[in-house]
Amino acid sequence: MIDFKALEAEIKATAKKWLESGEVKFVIGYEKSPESPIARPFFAHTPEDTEKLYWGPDCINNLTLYLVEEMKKKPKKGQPPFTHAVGIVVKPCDSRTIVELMKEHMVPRERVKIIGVISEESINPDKLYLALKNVPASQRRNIRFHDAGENFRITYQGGELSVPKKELEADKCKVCVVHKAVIADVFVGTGEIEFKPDDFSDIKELEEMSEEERWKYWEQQMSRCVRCYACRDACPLCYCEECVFDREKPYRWVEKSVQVRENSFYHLVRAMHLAGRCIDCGECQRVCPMEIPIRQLNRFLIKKAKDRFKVFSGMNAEEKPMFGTYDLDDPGEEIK
Amino acid sequence: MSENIYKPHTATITDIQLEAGGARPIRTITMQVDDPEVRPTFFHKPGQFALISSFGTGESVFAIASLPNKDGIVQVSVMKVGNVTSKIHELEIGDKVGVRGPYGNHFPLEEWEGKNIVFIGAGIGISPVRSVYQVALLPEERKKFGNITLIYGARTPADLAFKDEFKELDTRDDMNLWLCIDWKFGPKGPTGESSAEGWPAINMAAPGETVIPEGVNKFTCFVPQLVEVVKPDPENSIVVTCGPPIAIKFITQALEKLGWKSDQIYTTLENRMKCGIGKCGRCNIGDSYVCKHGPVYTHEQVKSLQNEF
Amino acid sequence: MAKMIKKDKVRELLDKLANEKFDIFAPIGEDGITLYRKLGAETPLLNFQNSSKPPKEIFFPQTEKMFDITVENHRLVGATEPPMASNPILLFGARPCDMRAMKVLDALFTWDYTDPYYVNKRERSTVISFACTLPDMPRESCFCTSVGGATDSREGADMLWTDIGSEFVVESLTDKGGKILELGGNLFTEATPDMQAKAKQVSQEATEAISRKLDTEGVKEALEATFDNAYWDEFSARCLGCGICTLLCPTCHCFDINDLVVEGKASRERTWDSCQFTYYTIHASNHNPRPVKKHRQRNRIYHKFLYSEKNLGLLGCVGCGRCIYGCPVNIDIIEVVEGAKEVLK
Amino acid sequence: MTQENEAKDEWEPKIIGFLCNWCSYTGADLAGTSRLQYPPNIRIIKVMCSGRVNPQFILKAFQEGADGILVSGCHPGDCHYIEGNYHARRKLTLLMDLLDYMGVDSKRFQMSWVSASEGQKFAEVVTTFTNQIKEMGPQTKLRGVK
Repeated sequence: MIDFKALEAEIKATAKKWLESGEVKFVIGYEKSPESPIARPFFAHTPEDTEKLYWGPDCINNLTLYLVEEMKKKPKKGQPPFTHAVGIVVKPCDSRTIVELMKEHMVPRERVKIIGVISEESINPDKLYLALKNVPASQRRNIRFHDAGENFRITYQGGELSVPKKELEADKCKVCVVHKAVIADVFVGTGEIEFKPDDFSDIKELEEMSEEERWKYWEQQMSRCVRCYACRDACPLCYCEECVFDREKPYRWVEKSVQVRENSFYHLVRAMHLAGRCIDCGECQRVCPMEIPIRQLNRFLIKKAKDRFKVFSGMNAEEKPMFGTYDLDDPGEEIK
Repeated sequence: MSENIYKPHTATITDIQLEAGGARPIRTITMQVDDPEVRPTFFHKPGQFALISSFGTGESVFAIASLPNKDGIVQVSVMKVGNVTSKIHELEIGDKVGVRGPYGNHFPLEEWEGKNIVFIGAGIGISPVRSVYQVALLPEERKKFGNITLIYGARTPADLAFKDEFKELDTRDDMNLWLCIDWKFGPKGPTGESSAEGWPAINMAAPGETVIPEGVNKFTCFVPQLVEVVKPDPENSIVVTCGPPIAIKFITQALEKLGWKSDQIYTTLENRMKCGIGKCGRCNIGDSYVCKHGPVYTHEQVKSLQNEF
Repeated sequence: MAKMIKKDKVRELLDKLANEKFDIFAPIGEDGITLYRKLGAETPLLNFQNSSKPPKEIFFPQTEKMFDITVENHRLVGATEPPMASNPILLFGARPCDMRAMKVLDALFTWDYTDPYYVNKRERSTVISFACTLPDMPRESCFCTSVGGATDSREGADMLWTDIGSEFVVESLTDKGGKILELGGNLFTEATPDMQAKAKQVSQEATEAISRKLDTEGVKEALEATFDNAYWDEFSARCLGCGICTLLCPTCHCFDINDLVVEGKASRERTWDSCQFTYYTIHASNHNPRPVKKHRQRNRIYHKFLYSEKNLGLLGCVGCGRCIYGCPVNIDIIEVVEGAKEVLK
Repeated sequence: MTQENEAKDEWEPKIIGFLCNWCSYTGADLAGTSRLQYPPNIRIIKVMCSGRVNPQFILKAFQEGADGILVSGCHPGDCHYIEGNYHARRKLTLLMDLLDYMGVDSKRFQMSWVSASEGQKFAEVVTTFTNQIKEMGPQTKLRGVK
């Protein structure tokens, strides 16, 4: 059983130490908002700020997004380049993002100090809303989670309820293969967690459909997209200075019209841009207001990268990016 | 006839003038609206703008540079920077374009009778300014105003637009013309001699102290410094200025140094627009829509807006 | 005066209206979310959480063709409007907040210049609002009562239906609503005083269930005074810069106009745009008046609570809570506005 | 430019060929100078290397109305830029998988290795591919045509 309070205290202490010693400029972590059941990103700039840091299974966001944003900042003309380090709290899956960013030279190792939290699973906010359905809206405040073996004991203003962990677990956590940060300066928490190898059973159903069925399925999903670009903006690996879908000069690659034609182009290109890089943090799908199963695209490419090129992203910063290298023996039997 | 406010009227290009070369060339396109019934509705006032469509590429906003007329003749100066402007640069005489407008408010020329007017343009910002000084310099209009001064600068000699027109203006004795190009395009920088022959450099640190050689009206400096050199007198005067946001900022600072009040300074602001009629939302500066409440503002109004341009 | 209709008669009514050439848009469940879609033979949702995308898209579609570009001798020479439809539109089952939002769009699209595309659809439309009733509504992010709305607001609607269990209490508010009563004929019967009392009661209960509150007193002063405050940096630091808050907002109305050529056919279309996008305001010269997230988030808040009221005389927020519910990083408009007031203090 | 006749017997497929400058384009040239017959449906875009072909190009071509797309480059090991075609192989085979997964038949998108001397092979590849696409009919999915 995990004591979230204890983990939180450790995170606070580490962050405070780093901020007091000036090792880091600020620490990216989570805080709890009084109104939302889900934790949200928080930036601790001073040792006092660290009091607000929070930890729980509702820490969902992949914070490395803000890390890469900070690393992209350039000094004014003529000023020396930035060298300050940034502290960050990561879940095991998020740590793989940092590895991937290091691989792509977006984050120098010396500029990031990592608090790696050993965690079991995150919750899916939609499922949480469902579980809280019978709690009157006015009482859905100060929601805290407590580990009770198979269940989460969820306390809220004026009550509590117990929900099986399996009912709240985010889909991405079901197929997770790392339960300890791949890279970290400080590990928070203990415990060995056994994990089963990923068999990609979640996309099997889709793969086994007939071609026409699959297209019908995707056509339906694509027709819903409103092109808010949240899936792109929430992705820590979509860090281009100028996104191909934004640029208008000299050529507009994708029209703003919202229709299957343009939407599927957007989603296919986005998926290709993440092929061999995506670490399946699941943010794209979580943020989608139209509930498009974006992860299914990413998952498929993760599977194919593994099968075809034996690439599994975010594990080793020494590797080259998948599309930055090749193997003489890459399969290519389709090529005539 | 039910009016679709977004529907461009077709117009035929009647004349194309290449005004400036350089990396970002400027062309002045003259067009005439095809439908004789629509023509009179294009009677505009100086400062207003129109939306010109290159069909199949898009629509862009341009300040109308032509003299007000009832023949549906619209003239715009177009700098080649984006997709639409590049396409417009490719058009030839006889090609069709779409026009809608005129939109926005205008310069209150009628209120300025008896006053001196100083026109200050920077870069392509000369285009809206030109629409005003052209009117003010018409023989019957010229009588109504006091002294007229025109100050204009661009990046390089090649970027200076309307060269022929300026040659002619230079010979007029009822107005003063001052030109400049950016000092960084001179060979030796701030204090060296400039590449443009006979365009002396200005002491950038203290432009006001520069001694102007007799008969010289072309310099190497930024427009705000040129303003300090020229020292226009604020007494009973009005300034009309336009240019990139950063230039406007320094021009107004220079003018304020010379004792100008902010309600004497008129400027036209440009923001990205799509509809031109206050609906599409993007041109707002604070609560003011440039397309509806502008594009002509006094500097006093600008100061009261949120600092966001 | 009030009428009622049994829930199992609703489909019959819709069939009758479809026969009268009504294009019916109604809430449909799709992969766990509610959307307004053109109704075929299926039964619409009668109990639902508010839709993910507001029904404004019926009158102001996300993508709308404005003109076909005409071609002569291989040159693109002009624009012709596609014919406008004239059959009536029925928006069935709109939430009151979303219909209050239509007032903002009505004001905007007739502000000096009349937008033919929007006004045409709006004039053809009849709106049946569903009062919010427990347990589906209100959601935890709803705050309509703080911004002048109500769970049974009648603004912008032609009819208001209140769910009282196995039937709706029906109140006709306009001539267009009267027309629906007429077309429905004997499907509508007199509502008993008990039913009317029940309708009042359920609306009252729903109102009481709204937990979020925003005190609009002093908001304008606070915003006017804090424009350059570092506060705006703080709260926008975690913003992703996506367009969820604006694209899903029922009063947001920014759009883009673009020409496009698809397989040789050119047309001009308008699409929704969002002030949260970097390229929304960028000039051709690459100068951007609102270059960073702070400016763009600030513009959104100011537009809702300050600019809209100044220009259109209406508050730009109807309290539907979509931006709170949808935001991936929990930027909470109530918290932001209350925060600005705190800063002023 | 418009498609008046979509009836199947009158319909002719539009095929886009991205050919590398050094091998396949020269191969196509050779096919021409050797007077080998192949269907005229292919519209050739010359690229410097098959590695230059961005997956985006393929998707865009499909979106703009291509019924089939052929990418052709030097044989593995023969790339003028040493490794360009290896990169192409990685990217584009993965794209084929993804297209299949979306429910778009990836047989519409073919890759082949054709050297500068293989004029005969080029003609054969194009002929087989065109016949295959003819059988499959127009590509409607990514074009957004119902």
